[in-house]
Amino acid sequence: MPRKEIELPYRTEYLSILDEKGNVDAELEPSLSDELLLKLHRAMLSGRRFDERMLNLQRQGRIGTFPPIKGQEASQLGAVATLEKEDWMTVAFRETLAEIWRGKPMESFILYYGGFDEGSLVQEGRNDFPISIAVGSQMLHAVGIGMAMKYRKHPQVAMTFFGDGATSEGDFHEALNFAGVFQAPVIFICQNNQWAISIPRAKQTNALTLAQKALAHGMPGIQVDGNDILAVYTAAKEAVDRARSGGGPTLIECYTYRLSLHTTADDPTKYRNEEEVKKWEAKDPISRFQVYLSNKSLLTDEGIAALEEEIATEIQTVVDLAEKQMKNPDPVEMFDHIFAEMPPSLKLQKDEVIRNLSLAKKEANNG
Amino acid sequence: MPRKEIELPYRTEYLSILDEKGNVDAELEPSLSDELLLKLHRAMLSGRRFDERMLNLQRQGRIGTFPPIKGQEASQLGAVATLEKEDWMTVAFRETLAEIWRGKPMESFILYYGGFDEGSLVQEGRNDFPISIAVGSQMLHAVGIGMAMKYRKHPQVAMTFFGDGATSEGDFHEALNFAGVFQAPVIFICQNNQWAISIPRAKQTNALTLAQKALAHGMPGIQVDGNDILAVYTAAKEAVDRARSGGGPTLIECYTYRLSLHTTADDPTKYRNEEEVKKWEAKDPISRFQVYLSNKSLLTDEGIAALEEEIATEIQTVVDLAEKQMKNPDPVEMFDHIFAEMPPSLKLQKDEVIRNLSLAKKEANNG
Amino acid sequence: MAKMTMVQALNLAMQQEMEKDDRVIIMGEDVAVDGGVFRVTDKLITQFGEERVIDTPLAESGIIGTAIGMAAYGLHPILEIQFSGFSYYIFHQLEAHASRLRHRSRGRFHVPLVVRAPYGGGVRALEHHSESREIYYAHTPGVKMVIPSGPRNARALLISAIRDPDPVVFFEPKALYRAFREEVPEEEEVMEIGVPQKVREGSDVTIISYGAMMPVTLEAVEELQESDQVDAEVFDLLTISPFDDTAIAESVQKTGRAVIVHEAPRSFGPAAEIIARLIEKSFYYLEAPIERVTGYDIVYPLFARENAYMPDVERVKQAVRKTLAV
Amino acid sequence: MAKMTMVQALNLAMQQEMEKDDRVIIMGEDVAVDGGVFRVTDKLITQFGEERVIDTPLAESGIIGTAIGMAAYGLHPILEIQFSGFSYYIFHQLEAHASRLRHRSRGRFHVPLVVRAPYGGGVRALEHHSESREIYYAHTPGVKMVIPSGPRNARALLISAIRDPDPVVFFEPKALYRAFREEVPEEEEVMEIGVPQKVREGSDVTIISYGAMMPVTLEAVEELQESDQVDAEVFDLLTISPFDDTAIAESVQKTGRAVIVHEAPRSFGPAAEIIARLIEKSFYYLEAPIERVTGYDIVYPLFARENAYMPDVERVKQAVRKTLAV
Ligand SMILES: Cc1ncc(C[n+]2csc(CCOP(=O)(O)OP(=O)(O)O)c2C)c(N)n1
Ligand SMILES: Cc1ncc(C[n+]2csc(CCOP(=O)(O)OP(=O)(O)O)c2C)c(N)n1
Ligand SMILES: [Mg+2]
Ligand SMILES: [Mg+2]
Repeated sequence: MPRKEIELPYRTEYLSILDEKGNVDAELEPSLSDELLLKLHRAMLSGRRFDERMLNLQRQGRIGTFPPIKGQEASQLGAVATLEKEDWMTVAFRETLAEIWRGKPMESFILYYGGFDEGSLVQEGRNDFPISIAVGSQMLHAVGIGMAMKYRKHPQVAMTFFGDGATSEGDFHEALNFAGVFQAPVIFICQNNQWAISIPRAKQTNALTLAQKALAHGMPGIQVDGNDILAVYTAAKEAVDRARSGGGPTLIECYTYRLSLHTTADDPTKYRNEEEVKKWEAKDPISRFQVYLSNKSLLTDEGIAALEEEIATEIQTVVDLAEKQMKNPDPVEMFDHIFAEMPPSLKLQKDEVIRNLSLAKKEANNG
Repeated sequence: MPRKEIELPYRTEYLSILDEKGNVDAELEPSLSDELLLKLHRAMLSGRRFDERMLNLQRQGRIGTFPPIKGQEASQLGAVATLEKEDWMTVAFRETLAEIWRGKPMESFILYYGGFDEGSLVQEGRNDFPISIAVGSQMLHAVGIGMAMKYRKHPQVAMTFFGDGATSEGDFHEALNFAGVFQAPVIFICQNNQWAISIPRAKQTNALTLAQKALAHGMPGIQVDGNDILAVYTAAKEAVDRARSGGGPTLIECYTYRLSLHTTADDPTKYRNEEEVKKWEAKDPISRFQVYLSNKSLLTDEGIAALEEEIATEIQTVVDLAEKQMKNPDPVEMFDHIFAEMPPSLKLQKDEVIRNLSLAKKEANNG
Repeated sequence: MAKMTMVQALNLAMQQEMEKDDRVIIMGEDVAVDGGVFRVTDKLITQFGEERVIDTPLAESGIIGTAIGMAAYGLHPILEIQFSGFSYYIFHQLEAHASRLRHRSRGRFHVPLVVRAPYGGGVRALEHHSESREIYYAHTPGVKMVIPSGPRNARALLISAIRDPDPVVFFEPKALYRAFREEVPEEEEVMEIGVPQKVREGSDVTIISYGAMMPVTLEAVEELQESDQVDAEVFDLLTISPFDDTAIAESVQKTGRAVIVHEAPRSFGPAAEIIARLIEKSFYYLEAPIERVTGYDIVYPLFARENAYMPDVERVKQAVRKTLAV
Repeated sequence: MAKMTMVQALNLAMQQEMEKDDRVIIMGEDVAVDGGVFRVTDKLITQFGEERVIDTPLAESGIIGTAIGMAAYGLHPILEIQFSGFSYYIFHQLEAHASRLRHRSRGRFHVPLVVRAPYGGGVRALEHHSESREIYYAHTPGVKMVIPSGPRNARALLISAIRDPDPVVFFEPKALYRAFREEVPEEEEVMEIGVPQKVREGSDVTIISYGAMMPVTLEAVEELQESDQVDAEVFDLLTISPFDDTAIAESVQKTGRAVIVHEAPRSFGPAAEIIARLIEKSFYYLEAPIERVTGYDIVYPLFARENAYMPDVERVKQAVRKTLAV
């Protein structure tokens, strides 16, 4: 008949390997091939430049609202880099770089944010859900995918991305709880970029960390320096390996920062001060990774310059490609992909649109 | 750049004071007045007998579906006994005894489960929501009430009851999270009776305890022996005092057992074995409390017998009272209480019913 | 052929489909060990194991959210929501994902899931256990909304729903679960989703109904034939949305009069859409206003008053007489 | 009197009510410091502090659930759901509690809350940011569903909604947020919920619309007057549910023809109920089928195609001509 503390089987950990100056903790440093390191670097840089270009396109009115990822490159890439092609992924809407790494064509982002549904086509062979704008809703899908993998005895895992804000939605907890109960092979990657539009992390929850929310559902939780790609990779790899070998789900909180706007419709000066942003700019995930690679003699200033040029050309090609496809969409296609077979009542509505269009054309010709 | 465990500000505790044999941990024993102890005992006994009578009424077809509380008397009563009249409460549907303690007339349960909406009238002066059948939905209301109390600077608290199953609903977490963020004076009382219809606690979540779910939301969580009214009271009192003095919310898991059916529509032999029930019958909250009171010389066998008789008479009066009111309900009243003022479209529908009724009457008279 | 209740027929549909197709799984609260609170999934766990008949935590959004993932992965989950009154917990997932994933992925993924839920009143149930709110699903693009009315069509429609490549919400009128038995053929039988069935030929008036209102409607029709010599044509909607109104339109063009019967609240209810369609296609044939016999725009009362809420034979007869009186 | 946008007018309504009544509070995502993503609650935190203008965690069910508690306790919360496309997250709480607590407590508690949400299309927005699904709320007993169409009525209706003792879902057509300015009197002005407004007298046809379709409708009407000498009578529904159909019925009894215009998907949409009511009361006066000009039963397309989805002046004119052609 005591009063005593209950010993819980899981704890909440913190991990950092590469600090903001580029110093590495040799004991914790993962052994990644030079090839992978350089590939990651290229992807990060390209992701940053593409993001800048998208912002530009939006400002010029060539696409609509768009959510920049600046600052979160390591946080996304470190995680997806641990996946196999056959693994599955469900994302929120700020995982542009994660999606590109997984094979989503860059031009499709321009199409999508340019208002063309075509931009969210999921190509055959890519096992990733399209973006999910309803905050917190996509994690459950990954859990279901993980349960299906287990049922099929497939050796795959599902990874799911979401923000700090999303951890307040009930669906986040239902997802973790199902994953715990069914020991689904799922890796939950929280992109804690400190803000949910104007709501700072401290107002989102009274919990000290987001990682500790794993404790509510009987699974390990770890907070990592999200601007440290080595730490993100290490934690994700551990979680992916555990999930793949039947060890169940993990929650990883990537502690990072949204250096840019929530979306292009947002004005952060309304709610946060420039100093905080400055502080975080000093923790940039790319520059510290470049120091690390230079120290390893894998990268030179000239190398970076050449890469920048290559990337610029590539992005220009992508923009041209996309804009070519963004002319004169056929409105009638909006009736496609609602059902496998179009029901008669919908067919009537489609015919109405076709009739209207040809009427409009006739009038335009007459007028 | 380390890998280290994160120190969390809250821990998960366990508390038990009065064991199943009636032995008390003198160090932890709360000092309750004899009067209160006897009042609690009477309420528990009366709650048990009323429950049995309700089951009976249902079996005789005199009321409809009803959820028995047998086994959870201490778990409910220990908690509400710490409230002041002015405090507020929101419950699920298995808190019959908690509601009675708070002043809900016994006959109203018969009316309600007998199909009369009148039975869910909340009398003036009783600050409790009517029962909430949608699992997990009522905790948020208590949080809102707590937030309003804080806004009004009223020195009240809100207590909310829910089951083990309810902790899987997203709304449970949203409630805890809001309570944590706004430091609302709310006491979350989980009635972990080990079953959610046919789903055992172990299949509900992979967490070791339900109390630890508090950690996800930055608040203290404690698991108590729910069949030990002294432990429930002690934990609840601590939480109520903390909340009232601005210390924020607490989650209390009362570890108890549903000795009877989920509802009268349920057949537990489909999913649980009798041995488990037997084991828990030995832990009955009432018998151990009676031992405790006898040891304190507050109760004798004759005293109990007299009390039983008193209670039987009381319950019979209540049943008679209710059944008198359960004759010939006026159907037209179903249009009441939809809006403060009845809109014209609804008025038309009401008139339709009145017309139909008088037609039916006419036909009955003719026929 | 065996005489079966609707509960048994639904059970048979799932059992046969699961035998045939290992993509089909069942998930929900109390569906496995307990066999469902209405026993619709009774004993399926014995045959198919807990890998395919899954008791979930008590979290409806969790159930549909994971089912969406499973469905996209290639399974055909059948979810049970314990009562339709709790189906609102799945609504955001249904609307944002189940109904849109095909569209959003441009056909790469689709979501072949069935949401089964007991619905409707008349069984002396608790609050939230008697509502009819099929409109929420019927008005949602990308979702099919089906309601059977008897053991045989329940079985056939459920098989079609399970095989349907798109999400189907399948409401089971709990008042009919055990109300009567019907011959249900042993061999598989399907029924096209989206097509109302003419269940009685007639020439004086067209009556359209579905679910637990079908027996009420048919009883009223028989009585009217007897007492008033009214020869009614009766349709069972079966699919609330999307439904093909061709046959109904033809019927009303023949009879010139129509009555619609449903339990759902009247305003913005299913009858309104049927009326709108009839006006579209059959306006010039109509000889009287179309009548609605429906539930009311109120909170469903507890059972002491539910008979006054529910459309009954008398109200149907009254409406038919009214439309014929002009 | 000042010329205001709808955003300013809504802001003014809240500001004035909050000044007058300390029960009124605002809560939602980004409503306080940020002033709302559309700035509808801009600067209210400066005047009223964070106790009354509350930035919440990102959890819609949490927002309405706590607001229900507050409302029962005696406050008058105004919740902002950032976009109506995410209002499904509140649906189970709205249906099970906000709409029922008065009934369930037999009048002891009531829930005077307002759910504000930007809704509707035409603003080149992301997915889920353009839908019109007012039907879900309109079909729910115990809930009022209001949609203004201009700065002045938005301000007056919002004040009425805040004072209403029952839950009001208040959808704000975001296409009209800054589309035009209107004189809005400084002094308080209310408007009765539930009563459609006649906004144009006419004799040839009755057109019923609301929200962002009002300007489209009125433009079509002016053009038709000009080109076809059609004299249309126009109603602004303003309250979708419960609405009083008296004036509309009278109008159609005069004109004999009706057209209904809305953005929502057609099937089981608001127009269906209006048609059903017109058939009920005005059938014998109708000279032609009632026409519906609506959105389609599809997932709202991304903005490259939204013009083809949205009813426009051309489609309204066509429908009017069609109904007049017979
Ligand atoms: C269910 C839902 N509610 C509200 C919104 C509007 N909204 C879009 S993004 C966002 C903030 C998301 O914050 P977080 O999860 O931290 O992700 P981040 O934007 O920082 O990447 C909000 C409130 C939404 N899309 N979905
Ligand atoms: C949202 C919702 N889902 C499902 C149900 C059906 N149902 C009623 S009680 C219950 C189990 C509740 O379990 P628990 O929370 O442990 O409470 P207990 O019944 O044990 O008191 C279920 C699934 C419901 N009422 N509400
Ligand atoms: Mg964020
Ligand atoms: Mg329980």
